[in-house]
Amino acid sequence: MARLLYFAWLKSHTGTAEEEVALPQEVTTVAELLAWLPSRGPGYAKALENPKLIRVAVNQEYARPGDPVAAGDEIALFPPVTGG
Amino acid sequence: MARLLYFAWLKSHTGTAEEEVALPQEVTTVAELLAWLPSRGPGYAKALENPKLIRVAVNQEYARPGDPVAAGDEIALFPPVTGG
Amino acid sequence: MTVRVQREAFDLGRELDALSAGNHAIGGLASFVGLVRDVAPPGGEGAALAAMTLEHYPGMTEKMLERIEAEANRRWELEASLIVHRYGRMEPGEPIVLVACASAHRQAALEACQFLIDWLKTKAPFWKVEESDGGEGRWVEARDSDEAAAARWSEDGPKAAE
Amino acid sequence: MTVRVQREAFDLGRELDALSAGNHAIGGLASFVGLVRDVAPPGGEGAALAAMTLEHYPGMTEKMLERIEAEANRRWELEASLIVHRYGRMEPGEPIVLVACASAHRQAALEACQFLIDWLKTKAPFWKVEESDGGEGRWVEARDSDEAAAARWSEDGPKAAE
Repeated sequence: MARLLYFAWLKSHTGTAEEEVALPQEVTTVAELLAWLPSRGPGYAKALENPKLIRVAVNQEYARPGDPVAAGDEIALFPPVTGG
Repeated sequence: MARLLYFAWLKSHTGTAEEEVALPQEVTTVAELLAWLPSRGPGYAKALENPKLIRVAVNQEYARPGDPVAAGDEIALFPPVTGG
Repeated sequence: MTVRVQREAFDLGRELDALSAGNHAIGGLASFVGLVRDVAPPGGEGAALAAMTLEHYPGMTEKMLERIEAEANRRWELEASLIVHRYGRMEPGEPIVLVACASAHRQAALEACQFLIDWLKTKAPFWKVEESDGGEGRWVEARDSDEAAAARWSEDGPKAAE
Repeated sequence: MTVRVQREAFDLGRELDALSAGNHAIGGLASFVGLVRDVAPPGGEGAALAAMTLEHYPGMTEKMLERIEAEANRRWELEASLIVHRYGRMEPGEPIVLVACASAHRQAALEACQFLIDWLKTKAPFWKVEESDGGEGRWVEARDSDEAAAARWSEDGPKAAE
């Protein structure tokens, strides 16, 4: 199981802030995760419809498309940050 | 008469912070003032021995060598500023 | 070096006084405070802002702020540095964030302060949602100008932020 | 826009709070405080500094500071600005000068603040004399780096200061 976190408007679309998910075998990278998630339902498809607006952190570190994801990871999805 | 003011270490050399001086007829510019002042005594000569270190303000405005000076002016001589 | 992420407002004068207190090697103390404006930024069509709420990613926020601050201390010789960032609901006029840097020399303090706020704007996981008068919440979009400001500090030249 | 030249110390927090109070158009408040260091600058051979005294040119000081501040307000869109500069005797740890700028946007506030302190260092008629422990007073010499910092802001390129 991996722990998925959604922030800001992504959360409104997925309908959840946090969930435990069993990653399918074909999902081993950030890019593969982003390609798979929309298949989980229309809310996920909506949240991820513009991949340019999605940032990913794996275990609280910014991650690139090729970075690995695996069971046990904390994986956060969010839009570009707007703090400060 | 012109009012001459001396600041910082210039004052230590001239021995005065402020004086009223009758400008001789040949002194009509800042440069001419700086050329004439050393003739007023060894303290003045010492204060002005390195012209590169002297800044001049006429009536509280920074002045250049060619700027005019005249009776009634407040003329300040000081080293480069070191505030802040 | 101190980083704090908190819901409560902070006392600017007390924070700055504490930062420099007792360290007589400090010649310059630069600070920046970000405040909630009552005007929504471009896209909000100038509607008056009633309040905003900052969401953040607990855990990662602190980690990123600590890393940004450590980087500032690596690049400049600082005697002290501080980042305080709030989350939660805030009204116009309230302080959101404080960055402060103290150094023997003014240039280091000023540059490090600018660096911190520029990086924080693009790296720290905070998201703003704005409430307009009578309207509902609107998530603020990231600005290209913030990316550009942060890219200035990239040691291998401007590049896209992660 | 406010300029004050005074002998007394100032309360940093109170000054900054007053600058932004009630103006909800302010999104950023940048400030710089110069403090007395206990180490004499180059030339003083690192002797511990007991105190320093700032002499100034009453009348011209205020005039120059007001002009510098007006120039900052001409170059950047500021909601508020403040310069407080002390004169007289000060001991290590005491604040000498405060510059602060508030604007809708952080970049304007930060740049204007940097501009003010850079210009003030080369244009405002103040002179420092330092007392070392046991030694007598020594007039501080102007630094080329201050001239260079101010020249950055010259609108027709770097040039010698007047």
